[in-house]
Amino acid sequence: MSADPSLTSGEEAAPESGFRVSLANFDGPFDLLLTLISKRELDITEVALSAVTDEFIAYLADLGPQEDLDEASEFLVVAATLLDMKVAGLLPQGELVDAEAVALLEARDLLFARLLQYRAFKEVSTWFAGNIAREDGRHARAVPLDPKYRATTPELRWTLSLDDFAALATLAFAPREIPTVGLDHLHAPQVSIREQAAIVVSSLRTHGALTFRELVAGADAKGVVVARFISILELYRHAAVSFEQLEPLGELTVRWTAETWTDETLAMLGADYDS
Amino acid sequence: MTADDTDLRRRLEAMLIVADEPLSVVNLATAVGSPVRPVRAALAALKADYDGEAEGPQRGFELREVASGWRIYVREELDPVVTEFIGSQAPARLSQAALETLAVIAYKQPVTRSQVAQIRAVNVDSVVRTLLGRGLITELHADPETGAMHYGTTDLLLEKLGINSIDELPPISPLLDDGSDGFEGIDGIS
Amino acid sequence: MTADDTDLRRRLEAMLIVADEPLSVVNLATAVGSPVRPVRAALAALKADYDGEAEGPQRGFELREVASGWRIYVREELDPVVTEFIGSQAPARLSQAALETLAVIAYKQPVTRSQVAQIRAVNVDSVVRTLLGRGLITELHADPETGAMHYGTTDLLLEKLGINSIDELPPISPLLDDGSDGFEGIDGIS
Repeated sequence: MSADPSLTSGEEAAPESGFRVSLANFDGPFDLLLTLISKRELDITEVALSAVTDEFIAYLADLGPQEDLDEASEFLVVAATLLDMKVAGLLPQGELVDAEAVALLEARDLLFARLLQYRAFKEVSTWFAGNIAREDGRHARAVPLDPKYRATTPELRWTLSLDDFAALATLAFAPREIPTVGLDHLHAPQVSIREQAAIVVSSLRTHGALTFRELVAGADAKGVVVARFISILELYRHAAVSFEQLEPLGELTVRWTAETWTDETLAMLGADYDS
Repeated sequence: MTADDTDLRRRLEAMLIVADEPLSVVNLATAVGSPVRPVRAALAALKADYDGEAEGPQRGFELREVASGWRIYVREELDPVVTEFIGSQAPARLSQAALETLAVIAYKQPVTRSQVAQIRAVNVDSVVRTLLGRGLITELHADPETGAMHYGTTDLLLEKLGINSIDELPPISPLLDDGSDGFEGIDGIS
Repeated sequence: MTADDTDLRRRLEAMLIVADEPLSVVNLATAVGSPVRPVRAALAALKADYDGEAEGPQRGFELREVASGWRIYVREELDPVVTEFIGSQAPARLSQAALETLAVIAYKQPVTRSQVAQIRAVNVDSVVRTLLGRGLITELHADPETGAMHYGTTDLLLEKLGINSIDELPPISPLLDDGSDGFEGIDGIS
């Protein structure tokens, strides 16, 4: 736990020259949306939202992988809704009464409602800040109790042994962390699709054909199985393998069918997945 | 003013002069051994007295009712005299994020962290911890089903805001109620 | 009484109401920006005023000149009101919250209130006051930078625990180190 961000500064970073995006300036997607909207001096309306959607999406594109997963996903949810709304605005009207359109309308209303709610709290927070600042300047009488009154308090009944006290200390020091769902398990060790492809290629060139089951037999982690599966799909895209499956959900046989195969092809494989 | 009145006021003054936090009318009544109603009247009379509305001069201090309790403060216009002398340092300010989270909790209490996070659209864990540490909010009760803790504001917050009850918060947009509808289903997410 | 007199008295009252120790006439004169002689006269007038010798009623507090200066005290004859109330407020046992806070201070001393609050994840102001009032902890020194007070335990606690030195406290689990990490940066909060 490093310096608590909620205490470091009360100043709101105000972008001055031009619009600069950096996550530190915004406390969540609604904050960014409101900033974009106010920058354009627009009220929260559908027009305003479609006008700021591009900027919002552009900002999102700049979000690095180092950002908080949950924060980034909130931004994504809002961005997706905005994009949906923009697309709906571009499409010819008239055939709006399908399930998708209804869902879109609901999402839009939800977004509006949440934005308005967020704005209401943001506005009232200035009242909080003003009152707190004013009261901080006030001086209440708060003087320590005269020792002569203290002397008359009832004698303290102390029942703790030394060990009780130590046990109490252990309890008191136990981290009172607010329980959170850990995300560590989502970050499995990185598996390279290219490496997995190399294994698949070498196995298939040796045996000609193997079932998928055989191809992943040695994999000890789910991630490896997934990566090996993706690498096979990639090989299929390069027409290096063909599939045989006699019945749905039945055994899948992968056959090496590449006519030209070079290590350069392998080096390019899975580039789509590189981040 | 009867002799009893004078005596009651004197006893209240004695209590107020040793108090280092707001004292509720009930506490004061217990301390001075008098029913609540005359105590309330006597406090109002003392306040008027200090404000110079009775026969005496206006005092350099005033009696204020904050956070459901009574406490003696330096009269507001004289705060600069005191500040200059004791050179009181400005306390660490709350960040914008902390203020907004505080506002959400104040208006929506009792409220869980995930409900606050929904409204703020960000993770509020560390901000909630800061507010707890500063005594501005407190844990109320765990949800019997999900185990999620519900939070509410404290008397210290009322004191910091200089108000007497949470009802004195300014009204906020009526849209708020509409806005909260339909979020119930997604409360327990995080 | 001139308007200047009234103003001077109000300024003095403002200073006296927040002072937690007797203030010398010179100090008071500096604070209110007035020569010593009228300050002395105003203090005498306030004293007479509170004693009911001016136009107003006798107050529940009095202005007393002690060796080192002037301070507002509870009027002596009303001491029983305060004593009785304090006695009824202080339970013979310490609460669980008070005991845990005491344990944190015992193992982490010297430690500031905000550090304790961070470890306990609650506001500990009133508990620290209780422990101070019970003489189990004491103020050690103010942080030169932030002005935050550092607290430590007293001989009374050693006596209650039956040990001679704080070094005799049983070692507790390595949680201690983890718990203390990272609090350095947020000392000056409260």
